[in-house]
Amino acid sequence: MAQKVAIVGVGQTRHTSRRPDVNDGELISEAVNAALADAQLAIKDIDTVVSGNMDFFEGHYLNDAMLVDYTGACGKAGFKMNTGGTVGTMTFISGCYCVASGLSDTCLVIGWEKHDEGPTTSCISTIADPSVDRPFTVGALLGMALICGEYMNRTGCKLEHAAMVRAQASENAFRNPNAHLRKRYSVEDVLKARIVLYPLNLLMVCPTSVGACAIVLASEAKAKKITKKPVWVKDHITVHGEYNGNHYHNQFNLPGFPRTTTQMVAGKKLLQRNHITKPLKEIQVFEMYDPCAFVQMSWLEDFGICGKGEGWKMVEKGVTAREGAFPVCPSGGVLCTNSIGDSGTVRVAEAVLQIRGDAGEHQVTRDVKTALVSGFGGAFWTDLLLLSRTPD
Amino acid sequence: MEPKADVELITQEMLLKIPYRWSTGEYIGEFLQELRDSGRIYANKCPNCGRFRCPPWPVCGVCHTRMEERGKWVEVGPKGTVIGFSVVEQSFLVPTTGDMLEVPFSVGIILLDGAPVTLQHRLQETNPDKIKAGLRVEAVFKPKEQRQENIFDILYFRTI
Amino acid sequence: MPQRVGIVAVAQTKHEAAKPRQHLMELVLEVTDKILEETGISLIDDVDSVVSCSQDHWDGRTISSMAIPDVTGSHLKDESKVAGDGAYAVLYGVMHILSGHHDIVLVVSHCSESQTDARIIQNCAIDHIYHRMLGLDFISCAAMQANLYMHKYGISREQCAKVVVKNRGNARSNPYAQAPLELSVEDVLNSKMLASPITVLDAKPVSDGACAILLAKEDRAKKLTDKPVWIKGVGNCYDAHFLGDRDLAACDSLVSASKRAYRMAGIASPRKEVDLVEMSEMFSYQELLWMEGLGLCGQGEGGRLIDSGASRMEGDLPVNPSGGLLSGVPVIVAGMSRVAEAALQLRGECGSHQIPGAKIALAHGTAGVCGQMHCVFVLEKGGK
Amino acid sequence: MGQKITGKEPIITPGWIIMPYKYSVGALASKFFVELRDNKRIMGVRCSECNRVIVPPRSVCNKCFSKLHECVELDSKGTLLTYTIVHYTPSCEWLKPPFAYGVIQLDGADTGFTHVLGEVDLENIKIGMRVEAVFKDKRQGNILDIQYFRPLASSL
Repeated sequence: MAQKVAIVGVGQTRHTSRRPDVNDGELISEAVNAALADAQLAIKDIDTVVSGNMDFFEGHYLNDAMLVDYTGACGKAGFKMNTGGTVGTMTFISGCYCVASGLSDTCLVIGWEKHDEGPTTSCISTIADPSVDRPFTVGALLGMALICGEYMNRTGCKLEHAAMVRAQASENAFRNPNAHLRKRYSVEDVLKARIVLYPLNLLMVCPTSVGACAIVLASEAKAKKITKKPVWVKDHITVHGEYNGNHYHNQFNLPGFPRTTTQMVAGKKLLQRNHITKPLKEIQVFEMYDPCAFVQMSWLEDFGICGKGEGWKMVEKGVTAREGAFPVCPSGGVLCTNSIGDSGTVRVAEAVLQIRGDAGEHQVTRDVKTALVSGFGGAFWTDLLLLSRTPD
Repeated sequence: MEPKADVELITQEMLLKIPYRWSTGEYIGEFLQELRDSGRIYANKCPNCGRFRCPPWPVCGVCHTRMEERGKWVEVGPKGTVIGFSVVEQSFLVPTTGDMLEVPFSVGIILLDGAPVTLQHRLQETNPDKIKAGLRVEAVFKPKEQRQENIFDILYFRTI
Repeated sequence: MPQRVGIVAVAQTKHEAAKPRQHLMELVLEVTDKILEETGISLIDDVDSVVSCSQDHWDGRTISSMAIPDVTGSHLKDESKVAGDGAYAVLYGVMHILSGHHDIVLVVSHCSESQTDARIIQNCAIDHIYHRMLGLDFISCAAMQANLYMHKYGISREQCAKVVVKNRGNARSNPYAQAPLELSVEDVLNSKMLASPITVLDAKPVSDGACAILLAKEDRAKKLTDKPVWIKGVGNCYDAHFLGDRDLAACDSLVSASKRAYRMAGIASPRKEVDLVEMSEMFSYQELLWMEGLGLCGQGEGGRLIDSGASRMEGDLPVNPSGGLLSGVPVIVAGMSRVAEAALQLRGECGSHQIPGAKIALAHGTAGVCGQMHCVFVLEKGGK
Repeated sequence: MGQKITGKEPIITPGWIIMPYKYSVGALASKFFVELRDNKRIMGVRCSECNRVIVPPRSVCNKCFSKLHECVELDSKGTLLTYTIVHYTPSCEWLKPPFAYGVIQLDGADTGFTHVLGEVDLENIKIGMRVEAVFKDKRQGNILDIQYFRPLASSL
């Protein structure tokens, strides 16, 4: 049946708000070279190149074809994924399919975004149907603001808890040289920030960053020749959903229709089929795609990591801190670094570093054997991946 | 990696401007036509799972059943209850016009009277302290002669 | 050995110059409805994953697949979008099954070219640092490729025009084709010049439409249909982007892509083994050049091939019996509809454009300027 | 699908996508544009691995993936590899049909350079003809600082 898939190299650029010194292709090639160096491979050893980002952010159509000089894809197989916020994890998953299907032995996965070149919020606003809800769509933040209000109403979570999440993320990002926003903030600092979309303030939402991340995947046979420290893709699940831009039905408890999120479905299925009954024990780190400070708490519940209404309590008790019992986003997460096309890919790369013990200053204190990674995007869609130090 | 001080770094500005004529199709199109002609808001129901959609939709997004056809659409609103909202304080470029958004701009998810269905639309009230889940609101239409078969034939929802 | 991947059902809209009455999701609904009708499956219960191909610039919508999850029954399941061309969505669907992750995959594609302006969108696919300001688009770039190819190998405009006459003529028996026409070589030569040597009739017309294909793992496919079509081989490849970096009179990436597909399919001499070709020729010269890239004639022999009549419906290697892209198929949908047409041939369901006895077919998709990336499928007739 | 409302005009939402972009060209392309603007010089880059001179210059070789930085000044003369005469209005406003594009191999370069042809009798453009770059008087540091390529007097 399916080939096992190993991650044999990861590489990312540092993330920042602007990179006027490089064009988008050059940004990509920095990450590609870093990943190849990590895997101790040359571009000739790669047979497939898959890349992903969102077209309007930089205004390019078919940019995978346009940037082949820099991705190294010239003469190789490959294609581009294009699924919104999930594109980073989805591109990684597509690389997994390339290897698992037996069609590729080695696959280079590239996620990237150069948000300093285009009007990000305007681009995201065009996800909405042009005839129905586009006039009311304000980037990705509006949906975030709506579900954050819902979470507070439902569980008693307060603004302070979101501020705790952000303050903790800033501590982690401070230790991560590749993170974008590395300034440390106290809970009070976060609460004082300017409101962007009520109830969210500037520090509670993700920034727009410039960066790229590349990952080298290999089949089992190849991986064993390439590296002594492969990280294995144990399982992955994609749960997208109906178009809900104009109604957000699934995010609210409506009369007769209880709230059903993609996180709930993805978490339940993935944990169940991998026989994980005590996720807080069996998983040692969670690199979650957390585009705003509330969702880290809300989605810990939805993914089934903790019980309903317990997400914000975990944060309050420090469980999710880097040195806590269940570290979430020790990299600083999307809250501190968000170049959308690589936000998901970076989550995978960071989880790999944690499993290998190569995360340096932001290495968690627990020994990481199994890591959970999530991607988020589109109409509240979810990708969820389980990575492991061992293949079985 | 850092740009050297002695190198002039060039940037090139380009304005992308693409025209579109988006088809609204049978369902959304008739919904917009009703807004213009009768000032009525319609929703339709999934005969299988009972979910409603506003605007009416051809297929249920949850169970992939054909939703009810034109003759069976139900009128919803114009009154409703806010269940979620946000007030946009930071302006951004509106991609469909190229202009900056006038802020504050208030958006609500409105549970419309008549069916368990929500519609996302603009709220007249822009003070976040005066909006909360549970607030009763009502659609305000443009004068009939100014309506253009688009979603802004409803100007906004005002607090009752 | 992994199980083979089978095509269980295919569906297309009639391709039209404009479809102003249908929302993009209604275009896709039309084809998913046909799949359901033919197979009796439930999208919600039976389909494991949905792969789509559409494009943000054409649709005027970031995450263009946002338009269609409802009509493809994607709620709470694996749904993803591949960029480029529909052929890559089919490829990705095949991977879903070969990897053992999924058993039944729905692939769909849609595009409405008529709702916007192709020149602007294609210009966005041109390198932004040195070339975009020059206003280049796929027609002007292709015209330069055509000129070089024709100059290098002495291919005449008449030979290119014969491709148009053949394909538009073939389209007369294809109910899905947009613009069947009975033409003469002179009609093509005398039609309005777009960019020399390409005239209006040498180019693919503006088109709207959608396509869907249901893929299944071997054992499931056999249960779902008596006439499965097996995906025997697939290959794809990128070429360089800058026109000046490439040998425009060759198509290196198509050569690599087709070799990979033949190797996987165990095809040693494609010219003998392949019964028909459905390819993505955006312009008439491309059918000749792509035939060379596919290894179905020698380098520079595309002109002689069309002269020989071999690629006609009654020839020994019919090319585009459906009428091809020149008869009107939307970009993005193009490669997927080639797979669909090839599958219909192998199922013997092409009616009056059926190639009798077809057992092995090639389907080809391409994306990018002057065929920068290609994806080739070898399909095999299955069943009793 | 659509037949039920046949007879009525379809309801269309007209609109735009309008977005401003600001592209960083990177250090190597910056050098190319600065040389073009200030000195009317066309720069290529050498890949010593492949022994090729690439123009317009990119910082990565698409054949061997080496990092490239060795700039080479090229002649502004070259040979026309291919061309087309365009009879429709393209996406940019400054080009009025009919006009011609060409791919030019500059002397000393191993790749082609795509640009507009000017001061040329459209009927008499030929593959293989010799051409030279004509620079704009007011140059701004972009590819349009080359106004076009025109035939060399000797090739007419």
